[in-house]
Amino acid sequence: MDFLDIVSSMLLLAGVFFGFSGAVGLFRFPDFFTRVHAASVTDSIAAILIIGGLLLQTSFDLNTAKLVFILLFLLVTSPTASHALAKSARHGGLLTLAESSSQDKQESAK
Amino acid sequence: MLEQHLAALPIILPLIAAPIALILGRTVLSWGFATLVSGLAFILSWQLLSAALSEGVISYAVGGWAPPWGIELRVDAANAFVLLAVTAISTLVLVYSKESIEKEVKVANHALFYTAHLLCLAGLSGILITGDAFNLFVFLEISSLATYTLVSLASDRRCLTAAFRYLVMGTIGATFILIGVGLLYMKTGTLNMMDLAVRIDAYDSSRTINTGLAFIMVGVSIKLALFPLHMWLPPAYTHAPSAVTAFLASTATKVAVYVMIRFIFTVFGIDHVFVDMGMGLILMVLAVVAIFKCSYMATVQSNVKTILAYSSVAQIGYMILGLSLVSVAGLMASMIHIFNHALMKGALFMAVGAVFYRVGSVDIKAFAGLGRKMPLTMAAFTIAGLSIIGVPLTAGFVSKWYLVTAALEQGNWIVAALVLIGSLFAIIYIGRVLEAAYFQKLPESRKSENIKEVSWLMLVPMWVIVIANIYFGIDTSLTTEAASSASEWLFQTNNMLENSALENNVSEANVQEVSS
Amino acid sequence: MAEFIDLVLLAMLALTALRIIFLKDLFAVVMLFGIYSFLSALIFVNLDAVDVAFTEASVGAGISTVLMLVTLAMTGRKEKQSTHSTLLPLFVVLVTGAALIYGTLDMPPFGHPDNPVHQHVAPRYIEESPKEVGLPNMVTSVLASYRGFDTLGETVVVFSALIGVLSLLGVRRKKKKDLESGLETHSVLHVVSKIIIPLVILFALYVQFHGDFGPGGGFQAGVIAAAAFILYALVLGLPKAFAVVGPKFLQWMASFGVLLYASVGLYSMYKGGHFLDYNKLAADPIAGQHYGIIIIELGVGITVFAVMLNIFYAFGSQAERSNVQ
Amino acid sequence: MSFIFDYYNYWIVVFLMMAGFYIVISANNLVKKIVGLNIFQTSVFMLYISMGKVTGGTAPIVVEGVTQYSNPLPHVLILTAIVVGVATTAVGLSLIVRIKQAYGTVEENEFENKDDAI
Repeated sequence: MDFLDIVSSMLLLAGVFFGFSGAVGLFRFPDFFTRVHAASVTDSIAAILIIGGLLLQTSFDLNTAKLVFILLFLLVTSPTASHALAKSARHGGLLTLAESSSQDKQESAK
Repeated sequence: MLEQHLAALPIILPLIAAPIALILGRTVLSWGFATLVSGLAFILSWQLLSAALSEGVISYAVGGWAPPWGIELRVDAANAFVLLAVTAISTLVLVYSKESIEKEVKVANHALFYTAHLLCLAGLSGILITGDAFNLFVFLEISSLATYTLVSLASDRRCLTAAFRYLVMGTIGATFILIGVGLLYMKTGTLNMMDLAVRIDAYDSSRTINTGLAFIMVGVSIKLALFPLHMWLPPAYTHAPSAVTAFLASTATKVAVYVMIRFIFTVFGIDHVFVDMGMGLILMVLAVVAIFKCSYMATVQSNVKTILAYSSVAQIGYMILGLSLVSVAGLMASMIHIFNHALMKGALFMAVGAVFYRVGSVDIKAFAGLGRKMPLTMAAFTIAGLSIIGVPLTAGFVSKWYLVTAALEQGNWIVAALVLIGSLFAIIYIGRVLEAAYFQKLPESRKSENIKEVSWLMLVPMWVIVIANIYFGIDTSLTTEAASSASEWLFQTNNMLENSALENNVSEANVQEVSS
Repeated sequence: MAEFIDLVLLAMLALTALRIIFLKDLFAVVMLFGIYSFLSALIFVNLDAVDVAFTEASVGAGISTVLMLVTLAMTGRKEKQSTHSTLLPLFVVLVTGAALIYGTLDMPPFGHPDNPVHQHVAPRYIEESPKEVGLPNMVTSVLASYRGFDTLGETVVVFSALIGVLSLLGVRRKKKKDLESGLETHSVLHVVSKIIIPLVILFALYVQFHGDFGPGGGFQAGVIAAAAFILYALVLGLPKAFAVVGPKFLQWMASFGVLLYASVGLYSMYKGGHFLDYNKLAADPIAGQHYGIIIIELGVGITVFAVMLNIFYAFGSQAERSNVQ
Repeated sequence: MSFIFDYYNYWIVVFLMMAGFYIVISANNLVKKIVGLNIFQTSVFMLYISMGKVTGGTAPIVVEGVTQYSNPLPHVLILTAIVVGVATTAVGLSLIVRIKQAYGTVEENEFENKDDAI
């Protein structure tokens, strides 16, 4: 096994780990905003790691360029999508966990 | 040059005309253009029929690629005959639709209506002419999408749910056909119908082929509204604009019947379908039930369009009945009835549309006293109605005559008797409308309304079809010649295929002997 | 390995389908359908159908899902409890399924090179098409040349869909100008979409003209280009998008694409060949095939782009109107 | 065992088709019906693509040194069918929008009650 192969498979494994932990977070976190947070942050790092791992498998040809483009595209779009999601949730009146619990307290104090 | 491309032109012409009609945009322009194109298609299909009658089969390789690699268009007496009926009705309905549509469809949608009509015509011609099983699916979808659009153009909200139900059923049917074609392709490796036919015989009793046959049959049965898969038809025909109903009732289901005939006779072979799979009995029972159940349903409706829609399902039963007799005479009766029924239903729905144009309702009560007020329209309705019943000297009599003769030829007295009893129901449901029109008085409340005869633009196409009903009831030479050569041709191909399949088997056996 | 991936993906598909049956939240149903489409696109890649995967991902998971979401915005996201009996549908489905399983028992085994499918018509496409048509991508050769008539039909199907949607929904400009449309307060979205949209259009052009050599072609390119404009309309609002390409212009474009395709056929008839016989377009048959395929793919791309965008306009303006009320 | 490996692909595809078909005919909500129709059709596409696969083959794009290609014909057919599918979906959905406007509901049993029979 080549040195590059070992590095690349480690990157891939790390990427899979982050992707998987993001998915777990998506299921286990308590409210919308923490879930978006888990999914978006881990998504970006997973994309970098996985595409980085794949880049090492190419032989610097057209495929390398395509992968770099995909990476750039993902780095721009996926945080934007999370931002848009969170913002429209906010716009729709959804409260974070802290806000809603403090609101509950105020209501119970009354 | 024209002669060389005769087989392709009836499809290409309306296909190209549809986007142009959309660009024209204005009501009158797109109407005139669509009518002109449809008329040209009619002339072409007339020439095509005479060419097919004299030359036999006309094969046209699209793109210059020989079948089975390219798509083949294949014209014979049978599909040229149905095509003639489709283009003729389409042209007459287009002439008729100008005023009818002005009343029933929003002005903004007129150009879209004519575009959709042309697309539907192109789709139906494509289904008839193509010789490629998958290409048939594509044209089926063109015509179906155009049909859903046409049905949903009416102003009553119920047309929307009718169109939606039609869309769901139609798509299920098309998907079933897709599955069936896929299974056949999987076993044979080809999509060309003639090639399929030759190769299917090598796999005669394969379970995959039989399943494919079953799926295609069910899919086509949905499209042709064979009982009990007809549930989409009555609401769609009732709530569509009148001109659309007149067009669809006399063409769309007939084309689907032809597709069934084509698959049975030229792809699978009679022995396979009727002897090995026993489809004959299933079809015959379904046809008889359709005739009685739906004729009965027709007698208890109050909406005249619904009455005629149920009558259509019953009449489709007659066509399938002729088919299921498995004889040249039975098939010929089916072919004649496809043609004649197009004439009857076209005239009836046009007359009903004319009543709607003046009275604004097609309830049976609205017909009261119309015999005096709209004499020409009601006379047209009467003659076409007599034709449905099967009174001598009308086209309907000819088809019933051939059907009964075909049944008697096989000594099948029961079927012959059932056909005649079925006609009694037609007397009841047509009679109810006629009774209202001629023997009831116009209600006092409507005396003040100005109900009068419709204009010649609606009357002329209506009466052309009515006269055709009488003409083909007296002079049967054209219909019988075309239908008999069509059905003989279908049986011939079937036999030819079986022979060639035998030869193939023999030659394959020889090869195996040599190799072993 | 390929079989293993296949098995896992199919299992995921089965789970998705089962979940869709029982879910009552339509929003989730539609998102799951998008996932279903993506998963099937992955399966298509795994089964070597790259062109199909591309189309499924852009059409099934992209356009269809977007249209369903817009519809949900107007019709509500909860499915009500059905009063229908589920026994009859279950019976019908079981019978149909049993018939299909019965049919599979005589099927040729999966992936076997000796299957009839690989023996009869296809070998000519695989062996001869690079010479006869001169393109490395056999799918494009078969699609555009051998079965060019199917593709014309398919373009017309797309066109008919436009006719249907226009007659049902229509595209009318709004009268109220002050209505807040688009996502005007989202400055991040504005900046990002300004960067992304030109790139997406560039990519669409690449897919359009690279379809002869790799996966791609008119359909995928048309859908991707439409997606770029849909993004624009979503971020900046329909009126601004109408100012770029208006609905009336798109109608003409859709018609023009179909006519462009058909005119290639007519020209080859004029040149003495059959309809869509590209060999006759130039002195050298291979060059003729090239010209023919480039032009008809362009026609397909134009029609698909115009139709998809116009359908989105129709749904979008309908949604805005229902919001106003 | 090889019997199962030869056919498991087809069997799962049949299951998926029937799941879609079941949604179409049992769903009461029209949007869900359309989703079901799409699942039904997508699964049929998988049936076609499965039969085009050759084990050990590659995508049907000419590459130096490759001799075994998968069958391009099913791919072409399914490209066509996908586009047909989205066309039907678009028309179906716009019908749903109009039904909602006309009846105020998209549940089949609710608008059926709002009109007389037929």
